[in-house]
Amino acid sequence: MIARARSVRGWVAAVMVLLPLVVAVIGPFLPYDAAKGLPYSSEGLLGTDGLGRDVLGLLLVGGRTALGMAAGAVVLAYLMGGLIGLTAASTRHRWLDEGLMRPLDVLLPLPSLLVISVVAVGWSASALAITVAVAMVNVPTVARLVRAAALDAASGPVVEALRMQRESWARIQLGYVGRSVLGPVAADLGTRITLAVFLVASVNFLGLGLSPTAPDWAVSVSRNREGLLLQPWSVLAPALLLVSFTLGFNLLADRIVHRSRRLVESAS
Amino acid sequence: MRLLAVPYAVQRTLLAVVQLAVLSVLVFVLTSLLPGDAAELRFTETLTPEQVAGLRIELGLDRPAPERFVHWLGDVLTGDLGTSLISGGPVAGIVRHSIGATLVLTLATLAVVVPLAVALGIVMGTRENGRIDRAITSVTLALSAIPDFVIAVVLVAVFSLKLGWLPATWIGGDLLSSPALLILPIAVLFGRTVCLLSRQVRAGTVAALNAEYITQARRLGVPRRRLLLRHVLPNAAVPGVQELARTGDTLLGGVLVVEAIFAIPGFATALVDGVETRDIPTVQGLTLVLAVAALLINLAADLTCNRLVPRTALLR
Amino acid sequence: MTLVRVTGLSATAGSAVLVDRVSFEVMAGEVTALVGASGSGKTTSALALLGEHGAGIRLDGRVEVDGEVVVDGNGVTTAEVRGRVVAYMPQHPGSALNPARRIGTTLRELAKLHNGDAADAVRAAQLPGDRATLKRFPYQFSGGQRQRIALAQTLTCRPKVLVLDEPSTGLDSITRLHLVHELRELASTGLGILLLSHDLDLVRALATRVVVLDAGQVIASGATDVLPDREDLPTLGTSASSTPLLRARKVTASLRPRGRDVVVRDVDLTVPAGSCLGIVGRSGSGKTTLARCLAGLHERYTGTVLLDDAPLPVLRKRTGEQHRRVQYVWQEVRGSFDERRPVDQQVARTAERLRGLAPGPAHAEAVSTLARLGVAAITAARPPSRLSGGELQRAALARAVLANPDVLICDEITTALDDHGTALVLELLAELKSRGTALIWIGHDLGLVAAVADRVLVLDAGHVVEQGPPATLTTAPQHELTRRLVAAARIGDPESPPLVSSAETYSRSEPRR
Amino acid sequence: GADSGAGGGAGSGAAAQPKQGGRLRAVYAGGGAKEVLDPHVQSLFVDIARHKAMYEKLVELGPDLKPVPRLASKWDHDGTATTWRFTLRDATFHDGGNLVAEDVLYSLSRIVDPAVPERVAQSSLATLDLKRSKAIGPATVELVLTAPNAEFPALLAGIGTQIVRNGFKDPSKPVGTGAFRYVSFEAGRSMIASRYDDYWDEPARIEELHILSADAEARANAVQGGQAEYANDMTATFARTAEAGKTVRIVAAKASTMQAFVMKVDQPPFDNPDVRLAFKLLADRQRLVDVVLAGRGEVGNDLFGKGYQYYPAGLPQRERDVDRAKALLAKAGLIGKQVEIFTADASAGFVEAATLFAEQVAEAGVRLKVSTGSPQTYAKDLLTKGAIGNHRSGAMTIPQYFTDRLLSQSPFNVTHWRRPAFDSAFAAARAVTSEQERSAKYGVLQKTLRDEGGILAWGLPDYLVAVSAKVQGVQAVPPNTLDQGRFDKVWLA
Ligand SMILES: Nc1ncnc2c1ncn2[C@@H]1O[C@H](COP(=O)(O)OP(=O)(O)OP(=O)(O)O)[C@@H](O)[C@H]1O
Ligand SMILES: Nc1ncnc2c1ncn2[C@@H]1O[C@H](COP(=O)(O)OP(=O)(O)OP(=O)(O)O)[C@@H](O)[C@H]1O
Ligand SMILES: [Mg+2]
Ligand SMILES: [Mg+2]
Ligand code: NI
Repeated sequence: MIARARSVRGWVAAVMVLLPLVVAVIGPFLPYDAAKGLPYSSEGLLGTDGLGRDVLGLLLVGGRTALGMAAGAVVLAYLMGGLIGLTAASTRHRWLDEGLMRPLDVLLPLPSLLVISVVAVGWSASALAITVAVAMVNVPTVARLVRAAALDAASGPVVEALRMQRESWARIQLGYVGRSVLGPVAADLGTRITLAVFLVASVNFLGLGLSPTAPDWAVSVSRNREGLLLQPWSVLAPALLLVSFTLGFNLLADRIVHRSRRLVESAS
Repeated sequence: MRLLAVPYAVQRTLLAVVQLAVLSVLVFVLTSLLPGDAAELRFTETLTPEQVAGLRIELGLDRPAPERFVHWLGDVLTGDLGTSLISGGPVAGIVRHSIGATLVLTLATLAVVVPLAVALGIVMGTRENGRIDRAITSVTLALSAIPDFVIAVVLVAVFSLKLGWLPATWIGGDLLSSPALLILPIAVLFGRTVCLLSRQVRAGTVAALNAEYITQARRLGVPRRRLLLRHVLPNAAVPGVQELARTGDTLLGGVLVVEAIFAIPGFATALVDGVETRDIPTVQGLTLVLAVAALLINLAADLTCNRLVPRTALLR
Repeated sequence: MTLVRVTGLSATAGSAVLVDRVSFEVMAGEVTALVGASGSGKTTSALALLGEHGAGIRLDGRVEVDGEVVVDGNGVTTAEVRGRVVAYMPQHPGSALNPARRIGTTLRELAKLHNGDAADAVRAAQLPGDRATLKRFPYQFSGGQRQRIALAQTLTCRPKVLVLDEPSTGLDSITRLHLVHELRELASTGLGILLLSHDLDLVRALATRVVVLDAGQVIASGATDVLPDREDLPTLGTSASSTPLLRARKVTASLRPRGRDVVVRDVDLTVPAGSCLGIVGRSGSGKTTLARCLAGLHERYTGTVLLDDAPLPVLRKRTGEQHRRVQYVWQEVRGSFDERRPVDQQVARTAERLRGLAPGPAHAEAVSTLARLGVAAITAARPPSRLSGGELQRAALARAVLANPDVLICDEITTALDDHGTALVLELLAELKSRGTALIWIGHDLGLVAAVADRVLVLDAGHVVEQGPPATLTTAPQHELTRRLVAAARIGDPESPPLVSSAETYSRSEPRR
Repeated sequence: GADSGAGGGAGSGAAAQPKQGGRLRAVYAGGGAKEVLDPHVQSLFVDIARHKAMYEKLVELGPDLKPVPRLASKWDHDGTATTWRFTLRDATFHDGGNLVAEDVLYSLSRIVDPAVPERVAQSSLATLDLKRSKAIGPATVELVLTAPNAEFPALLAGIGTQIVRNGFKDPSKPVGTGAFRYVSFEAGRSMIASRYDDYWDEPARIEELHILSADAEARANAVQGGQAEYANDMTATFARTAEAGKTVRIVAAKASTMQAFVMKVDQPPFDNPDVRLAFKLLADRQRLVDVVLAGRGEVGNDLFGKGYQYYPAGLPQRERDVDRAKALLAKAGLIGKQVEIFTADASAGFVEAATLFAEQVAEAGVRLKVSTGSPQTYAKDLLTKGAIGNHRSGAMTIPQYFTDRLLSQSPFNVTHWRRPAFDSAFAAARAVTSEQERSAKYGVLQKTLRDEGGILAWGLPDYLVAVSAKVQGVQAVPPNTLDQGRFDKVWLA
């Protein structure tokens, strides 16, 4: 019973993530002929938005930036933060560790909002700039997380034992340290991607981000919210896709963390 | 090891000072990179280019950036946050005016969230992987996964505009006479914070409950209630407190959206306004205050954790 | 007076029977010992006295404690006896102390709950009972003191029965001696003590009744004479040449950079090929640190280490051959295995990496070596978390042995083994030694060290205070510490050595910082 | 345009008798720290509303942007429009003092003080010769210009021309002659004022006036949620939503502002008049109005000021003609080329209009690439960046619009329309004292502009104000006119 409930929940979570993801990825290639009408009319399946554009047509092309910017930012943050964190953790030179981590400590209290609004205002409507800014804001936290996780593993006797066996550096780092970091990273990923989606969306919502006519989901929610009562789908449809993605992702991450914990527990 | 405590405090203070210094430079550079300056932005249909040029001299924007920065720094060191380029009033005044609403909002949110998150976390932790645990986890996760602006838009549409139960904005309202103003903003900020916090408390509770010392206390006949409140809670609270300190920044992001939607004249709004109007002294002043607050919060969190479980001091 | 009466106690987990119709009694004022190999059901039986059992375990039979029925045919009936009647001290008391609470707070809390007296308990546990001490947190105590605090906690409950689970593992002989005296004292006040241990010397020294468990069944019970006889351990034999293989000159090791916190000072040692050097000393005296310097794992040291008269650098600068020639077996074995890979694969990697064997033959050799040490192939194919401490300890040895090392450093590698396991280990080492491998054997069991080593080095606070052949050291110890170690080791003997002054109870053989 | 939406005004209030008392909260787009209490430094609507409640000008503008008397009960000039005499009304300041000629002279000198650049009316009153101006009596003041200007009264109705008390120094203690007296002010948040019982015109009906600042969404929520009774400058979407309910009424001033694309006449490809005309022909104005203005407005005819004094009403409406446009573009060799339109989210509908227009231009085979700039610097950037961009103008007199935007020296000449002949023709027209003759001359200039100029005025948005159902007496008039945002005439039913 419980096992079935669990797996049903797993499927629901997977579908919740996949639906927006699929829409975002293949939506732009679908030969959907978007109808044109008056603002907030009920023409078409989901009606039209404030510019008389077909809501369904917008959904199909608006996921790329909405999810792409967040995902890109997280990937970038992990590439940079992960590299810094791993290097700092695995180095034997204290100065390198300090030199890498201390500047990040300095950056931590910098309000992410300030950085992002400055970037958004300065490089108006550039998806790339906002992605990079969101990534930068996350780098210090990711670096600290990865360093802490890797430090536990890298300074433990397992690595010494592996060195005693003369395992190669790559095998130790990737095969053992990297894998040990994976657990905390997986746990962090769910929260981080949600935060990134929120951050990107908030920037767009506040009108600091993408062009107000961009089909982006968050922009749609923001721009059409005053038409919520006239054509609810123009707001709810993109909002639901966003929520579906973040919620599904969180449920999935939660499951993965749980499962790996159960594995460890049942093994012990 | 214990002897290290004093140098550690000194080290920390020094780090904080360096952090603040680097931050101010950074903020100054960042804001200087923005297109246009405070005078240029006033160029609308009512001011001519000559008037703008006059304004720029008046505001001191014709002087080189480093000179302006040094002047600002000098003022700050004497306890003066400078003068707003836009209103001409002291930045300290802007800080004072905008901090109240945000503070009230944040504290009120925390006052609701913290006890609830602790309670939920303990309930979940004591029933790890049980039906109640899964249910609460799912609900809080769901709440946290809905972007705050979506929650805000929907809540306002339903509770203010449709049902008319709650005020939709802070405009024309006054917190003292209508505390109901706080309900919707808190409801928006509530979801994510409660999820993050309760998760940490839950993890802490699970860890503590599985710890040998709790088993041992139980074996020695400590009753369940006492066990939870006196033995488990202090240990379980540690990750929560650290999370709380980290939440500050995320909360601020949420507060901005909330401030924008409910027209709350708060800190985040002032900050974004400052950026938009290129009011560098104001942005600098606000950031400085934020950074000091962030540092203090982190310090407080560390001290609290140290108070809760002294061992953590050794781990650093 | 009979305090505990256990009749036909069974514990089952699914279809597995962990404890099978066990019966025994605990009398007031006496020490009853539950002995048996690891996994024989000691802890499971003892926890039943508290009405406690592990997840998925079902209890059956009857347990009566001080007139109350704790377990009957329906399983656990009451948990009321916990603390008040029966107090249990777990195997590793250090982790049983709440890091968030001052020790005095917990002691007072327990005193209030059970009408006990904290001050009495503290005195009985031979701790200083002043306010300053009671205000300290657990991390502010040494390992030995923490053990006493845990004891004080259990005593504060004023129990009628005290259950002690493996109280002597990891203690050096002097500390162990103090424990014996404390427990005798407690029993004399009328307390019933149930002692779980595989340390037969300790049992001999304390117990009046003995119950021997094997695979969950009682195979013998009665006075101490039912205990199995001391197995004579195989000696390693002497095949030492006189040419020094490994030499250390003026090794001084510190914990922090730039020579701060020195823990090993000016140690000189020489190990000829085919010989065995024993290192003894109290807990925290620097044995492991010295060994790690030799293994190249500890890099903060000065002085020279020579292998075949050639300088032996720290591990990361060693050549492949040097890697192979010097191997180290960890004291903390569980931490030295990767949790995610099967143990046999991890063992086999040594042969692959250091001797260039193909994975197939390497694995075969790993399996056969483990089998020699008494670890079955199916056991070794599991991840480390599913092996018992003793099995893992032997796997760690196999991992090092697979390198065919010329120098093998063994850091307390038999602490989790019963006599049979120890014998298997020694057999393997004897063979290595006969092939010319030099051994460094670190241990606190003086008898064992004397049996295996050709030469013994006594370490105190990082200094070598005495060295010589084991026979000389045990019969005519020169240094005060050696004398005490030797004396304290004989607790199993009918007439125990006199107790040293209680002030020394707290003196730790740690280097002063 | 859409339906009439209860045009407001006393008429629509049916037989309802004006009631006394109550508090009215009016919400305007806020300016944060930029908001000022100094009537001569104002530039935001919220500032204007605030100052209008407390201060008054000599002259105001009527619904057709024609000057109407206010503190000056009448005026005339020497026949050349160089020396003007204004007769002052019998009004009292909030501190009890009577309005006299010295107050007027002091106010004007304060406005044109060159030491304070941000006094906004400085440039429009630049031709005022204060040295030669004087008080003729306590209630008559003579103002002398350096050049004749028949539009001078309208200039005195411009932004930032309020009359303050002689010797007025501290703007934080406002003393005016308006219907409300100052109580308190917090920049970016609120101003509170109370009824001035000795107001020379009929005293206000409401007791207390709150002028609050908030962005569009908060304004909408506030007026719908009952936290404000009056919300200024609302969106068409809001109007649509609100009209579905009963709590909020929309007061719409028809076609009272202008939305346009502006082409720089000195930059390729718009230096070619054919291209300018082609673009004008390509705009599907009705669709732009329907979508961008959500139908709340009228189509534009490439001219500013429809319905205002001097607007040449006889000109035919420009219609879409893609074929002709194509021919013109082909002649100019622009087919298949790309032109960049520079826009920003600086004003409602800018980016939307640019995006939509790009689609319409594409039909003729020209790619209009939308590039978005920073909203805050858009006003300035538009002067230098891009060959075509967005432009919006609020209500002002047509000559004022010319002065600001279409002369060689105009500070805000976004189309780079610089023709000396045009300048001098305008100067000459302005000096003509006969209104009819002047109007004819302005008409000629405007026709030139419509055919050759760079302004593609596609839409004339309605100016929308939302009031809660109980508010009566709100007039549907263009912004910057006397009856707009005038709270001494409204009452709460
Ligand atoms: N929760 C459990 N579920 C299933 N089997 C268990 C559980 N706990 C213990 N066992 C098994 O029960 C047997 C007895 O365990 P117990 O802990 O009583 O042994 P022990 O005699 O105390 O051994 P040691 O000397 O290692 O402490 C072991 O084989 C162990 O693997
Ligand atoms: N990582 C460390 N941090 C702090 N102190 C340490 C560390 N490692 C060792 N020590 C200290 O150094 C001293 C020597 O430790 P070492 O492990 O060499 O002792 P040992 O003789 O092996 O003791 P045992 O018999 O308990 O294994 C001890 O006082 C110990 O507390
Ligand atoms: Mg056991
Ligand atoms: Mg050791
Ligand atoms: Ni200064």
